[in-house]
Amino acid sequence: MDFKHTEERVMLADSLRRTLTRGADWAALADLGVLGALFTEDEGGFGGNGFDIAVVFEELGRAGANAPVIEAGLAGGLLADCGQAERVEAVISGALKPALAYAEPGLRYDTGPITTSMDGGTISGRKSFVTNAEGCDLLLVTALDEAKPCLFAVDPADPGVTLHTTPALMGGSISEITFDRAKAEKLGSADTLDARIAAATLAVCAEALGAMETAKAMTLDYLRTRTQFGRPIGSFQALQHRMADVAIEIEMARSAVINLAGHLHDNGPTRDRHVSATKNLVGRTAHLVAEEAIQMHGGIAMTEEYALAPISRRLIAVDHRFGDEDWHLARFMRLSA
Amino acid sequence: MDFKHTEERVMLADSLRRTLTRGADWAALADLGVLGALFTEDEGGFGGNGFDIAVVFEELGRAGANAPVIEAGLAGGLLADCGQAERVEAVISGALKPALAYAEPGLRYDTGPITTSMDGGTISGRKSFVTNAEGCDLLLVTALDEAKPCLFAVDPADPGVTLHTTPALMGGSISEITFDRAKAEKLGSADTLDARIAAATLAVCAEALGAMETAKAMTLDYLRTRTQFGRPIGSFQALQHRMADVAIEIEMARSAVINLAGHLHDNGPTRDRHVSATKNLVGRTAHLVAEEAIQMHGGIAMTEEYALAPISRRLIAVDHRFGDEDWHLARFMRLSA
Amino acid sequence: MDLNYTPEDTAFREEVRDFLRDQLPAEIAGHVGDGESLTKAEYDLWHGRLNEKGWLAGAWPKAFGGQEWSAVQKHIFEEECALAHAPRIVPFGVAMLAPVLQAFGSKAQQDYYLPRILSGEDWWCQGYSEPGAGSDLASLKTRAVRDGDHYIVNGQKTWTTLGQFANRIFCLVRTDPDAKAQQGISFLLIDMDTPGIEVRPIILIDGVHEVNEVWFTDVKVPVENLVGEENKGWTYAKYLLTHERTGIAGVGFANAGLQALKRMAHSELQNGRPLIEDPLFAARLARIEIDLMAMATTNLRVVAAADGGKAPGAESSMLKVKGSILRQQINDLARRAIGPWAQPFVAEGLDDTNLYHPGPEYAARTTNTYLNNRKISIYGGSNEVQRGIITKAILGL
Amino acid sequence: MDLNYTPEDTAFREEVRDFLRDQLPAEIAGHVGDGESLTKAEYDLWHGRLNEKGWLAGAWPKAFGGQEWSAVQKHIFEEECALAHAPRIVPFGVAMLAPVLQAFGSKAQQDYYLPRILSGEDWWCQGYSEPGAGSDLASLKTRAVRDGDHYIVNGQKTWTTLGQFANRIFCLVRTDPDAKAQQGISFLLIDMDTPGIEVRPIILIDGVHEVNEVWFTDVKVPVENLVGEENKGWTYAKYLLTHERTGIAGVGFANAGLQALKRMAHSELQNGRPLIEDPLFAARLARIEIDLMAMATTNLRVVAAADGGKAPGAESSMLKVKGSILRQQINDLARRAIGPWAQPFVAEGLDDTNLYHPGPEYAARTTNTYLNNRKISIYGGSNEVQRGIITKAILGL
Repeated sequence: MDFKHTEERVMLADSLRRTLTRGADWAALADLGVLGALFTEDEGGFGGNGFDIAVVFEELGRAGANAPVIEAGLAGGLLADCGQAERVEAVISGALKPALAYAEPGLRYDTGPITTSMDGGTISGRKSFVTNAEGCDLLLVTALDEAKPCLFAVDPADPGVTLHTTPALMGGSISEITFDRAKAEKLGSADTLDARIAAATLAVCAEALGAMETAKAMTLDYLRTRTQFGRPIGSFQALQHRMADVAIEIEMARSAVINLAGHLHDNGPTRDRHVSATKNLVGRTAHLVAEEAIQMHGGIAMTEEYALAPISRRLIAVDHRFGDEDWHLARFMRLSA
Repeated sequence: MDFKHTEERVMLADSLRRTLTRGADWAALADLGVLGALFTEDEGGFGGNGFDIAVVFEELGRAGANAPVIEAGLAGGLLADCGQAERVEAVISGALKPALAYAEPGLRYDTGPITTSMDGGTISGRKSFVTNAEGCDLLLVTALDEAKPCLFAVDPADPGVTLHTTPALMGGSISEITFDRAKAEKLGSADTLDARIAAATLAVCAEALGAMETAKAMTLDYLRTRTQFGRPIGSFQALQHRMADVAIEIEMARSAVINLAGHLHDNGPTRDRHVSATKNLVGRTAHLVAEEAIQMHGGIAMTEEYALAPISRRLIAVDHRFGDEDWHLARFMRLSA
Repeated sequence: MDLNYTPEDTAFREEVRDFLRDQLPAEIAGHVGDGESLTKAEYDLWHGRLNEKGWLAGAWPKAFGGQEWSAVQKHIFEEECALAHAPRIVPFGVAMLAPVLQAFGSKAQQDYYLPRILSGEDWWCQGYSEPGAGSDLASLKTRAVRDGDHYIVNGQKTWTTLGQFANRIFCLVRTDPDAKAQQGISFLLIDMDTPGIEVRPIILIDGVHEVNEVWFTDVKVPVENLVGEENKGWTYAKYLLTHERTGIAGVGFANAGLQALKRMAHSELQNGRPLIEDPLFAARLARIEIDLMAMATTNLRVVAAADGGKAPGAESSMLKVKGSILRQQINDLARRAIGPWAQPFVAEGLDDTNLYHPGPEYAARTTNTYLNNRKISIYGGSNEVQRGIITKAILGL
Repeated sequence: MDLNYTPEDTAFREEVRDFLRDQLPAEIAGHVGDGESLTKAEYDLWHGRLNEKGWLAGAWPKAFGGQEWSAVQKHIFEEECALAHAPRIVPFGVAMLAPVLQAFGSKAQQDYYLPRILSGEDWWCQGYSEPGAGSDLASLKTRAVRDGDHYIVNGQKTWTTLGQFANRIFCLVRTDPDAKAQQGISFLLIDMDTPGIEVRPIILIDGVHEVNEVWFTDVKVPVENLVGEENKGWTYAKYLLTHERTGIAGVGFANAGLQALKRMAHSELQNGRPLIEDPLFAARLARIEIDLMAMATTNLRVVAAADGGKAPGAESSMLKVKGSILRQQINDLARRAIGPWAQPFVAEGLDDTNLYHPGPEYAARTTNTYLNNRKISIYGGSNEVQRGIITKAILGL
């Protein structure tokens, strides 16, 4: 048993943290190895383990970074599963930004049954909640081919593709996409979608952990420096004890992320039981941390100008990505039965 | 709209409170009109309204009284429903202490389907959770007569009646009773059981409200007088804010009791929706108040010698009488659909 | 004890309902229901229709043109307005300044300002809070120095709600810098057009421009704009803060929110079934509904006591805490109800290029409302301050 | 990062399991599992079997007859013992006094007392708490006045767990009444047979005689029973309080409790179906299980850090708070699980005439355990005190 990260991961985290403080573009992230860390050596990367993902995303979350790294891992991972080595190499080098369109309206957090389908080399249907599709180079789309969910590559510039894009609560963008006989290249089956979503869920949880650490640090700083009724507000015991509880819950969330990272490569049901346990706990904690950080700050935390605003939104958004607290609790119950 | 009790009720509550402080036996309670207040004029009493019940039981709960008044109302009410005017009169005068045996093992909080049944003037079966059967003068028993639940009067001294009695968490006694061809007098149908249990549930909730007020008063007193680290512990803000929350929740519980009292005589589904809303909320609140009272007191509240002990137990027991928090939540959901 | 309304109150409720049905424009109700910001024109229209009916200031004394509504009537009016998604009456003139003027203002002030509040000629905003002061109002720093027939005001106010629509602001200012804390504060009426006043928008976390900073640089205010006596402003401010607090629980908003939430939970599908059938979601909803039933009665108890002549004290604080938490829980559950549709974040103040939310209509501003209503446990004395008040009342420490 | 145990640790776990299977009497495990009080003879038997194996004091240094277990080994041992319903090793001699003697005691004290702890000849109890002191240990009043070769001890200790079984007590006493707070306190070893000592039972809310008051009236204690230096007792007490706190979360107990709870939820029927199928109940259970999975890992992180040489600080307090809350939630859910069977309240200390609980066996002491375990958020530094420690560590205020 060992709860220390390898030296390589510590180094990656450290340099990532330093770089993100200065602001890093996509090429800089690729250069740092952020993208390579998401893939195994077999896939052309140098990581791909649950703890690689946890380390990278905790730092991205801490910095409040909005780069489409989750999408690179999720769509890139599926490309790897389909043997698209060249495209994976391009993803890792930063040359190819992919996005994944798998969700459909009316399914809520479920991944199926989908209705988008392939017919004669084109796909038609509607996809929902596609994160960071705007500006991507390649759309990976799930669609039915003879009633079986498969993966297709679609050029986002194809005339059959229509995006309606808005800002996303967690930062970045989110699109509804209509495919109307869009030209599609079939890559293979979508059988590994659940495994890749498990990894992406870990990424969201680790990112949330980093964001919670930032919210905690900002709140502590505020409690120490802001005075009211002639005293720092952090000297008020009622706030102290609530802050202590927040700190405890964040430690538990850290352990939950570790649990999932350590079980990411277990068999499907064991893995998904951990996915749901961790996502449920992290969702609850992110919600608590956001609300308590806002309340303990008071008015200033309600303003867009103060740096906590996007972090609070991201912490609330956590619960809406890849299944919320209740969805995962229900799944955990099924998988524990 | 009027949230003031009638003068008669205020007087009854006042004299009851004074008498209970000195300690009151059964005859004294009857003399005070406590038992008469549970019955309508038609039934031979002078009350029977939800607010009569609420006023009486809040005082009994405040004083931590253990007299079998709920049983008198519950069994006595069923006697009234069956036209047993003489027996009701005896109940009101304090001459007859009845108990009701309706629950059966394995049914949890449900009242049926029961298996105890009548055959040739005797009943056989097993009844559970019969409160204050020990020392009662008359057992009212639900049993099947030609597959229909009916009410029977049984002499507790009948050789076919075996009690296994233990102390009850809420105070008083609780018995498992075996009926083995016990002689039984059929009184009528058990159709009004639900209505009478609704009234008894109001009684338990009002009693809990009184007990919460006592727990609150004791805790406030302790917070004011007990010093630690050189200050009254009530000067610690973390405890103050928790106590404020406790006070808020008790006010909400008071309103919930008022809601139920005001809707006790509505039609079945409306009445039971209020029964379940109130019992759910009061159960939650009683639990909160007991746990916070103990925690804020610290060690002394863990001892039997300190007067909070039976009150804490009673507050926890509330959740186990006539259906717990979840049972009532589920029923509320069904009745709201 | 009687949980039923009197026939008179019931008739009044019917009258309110009829009025709302006839007079409330559907478009405005739609905006309110969806949690959208209203324009000044929309507010003015609604205030005007209420004023025609004599209901803009129903709680005012008849001598000033009001109806002298009882607390119960006021409650009924607010409850029905909330359920019908009528705009909230902007309170700064009608419900906040007016009672102060009626109690402490000069005859001239009353005669001039009160009719202009009713007519909509004046839109007032509130200059209480200052940056760095938060719930600690007594620490305010904005200075007013007497200079002949004028005060010269310098300083900064913040959290000025709808200040962008206002032509007047009532301010707490410090007139005696040597007096401590609550002493030495005065209550001034200031014309927003006076040179030296600058209003700067504050964009909130949900992207809405709802509050403002108001900066004062050598602003000349005529001395006749002082309300009551100099250095007695704290008395008037406290009066204002404790006046008409029976609506503080927001029961009407909570009820309207719960109704909307139930509609969402019937529309949203999970595994092809309405979300309301999901036991975990239904349990969350039921618990809130049960709590709301109890809070509504607690609120009515306080309302009835107010009509019985009892000024609500710690009870207001209890209603503020519980009311804000319940409303926030309803907003939070609405966010859960819309599921992944909470992700598209369309915020006018942040990105005005793209205001169309792609989800169902009820989802469009659900997350924004959730975010925006985090304020209700912060403003008007945070819940922490309220718990302190409750503690004092029950603990006597 | 590696969540797996080393092969050595896994082998050790197997050895512990084998030992428990062979040596733990089923009757004792039954009593522990049902939450019943154990007799002194049962404790002595179990301590004896552990001592034979060398495991009564596995964490002691080898020089004193221990195994120098790593924190991980100690954790494995405690986890397996809890799951097997082995009695908790009574900590006062083995885990509390012994480390103090090993660090600060004289050679004579070590040679005399340590073997007697292992052999069971001495049963120690703890004389720290005093009435009116609670979590504020430094305010203690029991006086020890030097008189020739003796101290004369007067005062009162309370919450003395299993003091009724003890023949010795280690005490914090005030030797310098003029020194303030933590100064002037000494650490004394006292023979319970000394004249002037009286032990009075305290019956707890669940009806159990588990703790005691210990009264000292002119009790003569030889000066050689002083541990370390006079007036330095606070240093030793603090050492004791921070020593070996990795077990503080009670993960083993929580796991055992959760297993028992699941069995109950499979046995209890609701509407003819196992209770575990009730979605509200199942959701409560699942949330606790998820929390416990995270707490177990948090605990292991602290354990592993301890083996890496890092003394746990605020982490212990976090584990104490979260661990106590989770265990109490499990006890609370067990109470819910048994439903109406929580009503018969059979309590040995309150009514010894009628000790048979009429419900299923697992229900017999469920409510008593719920009540009894309210103590775990109070004793050993209440959760409020722990939150204060965490605040200091993170806020630096």
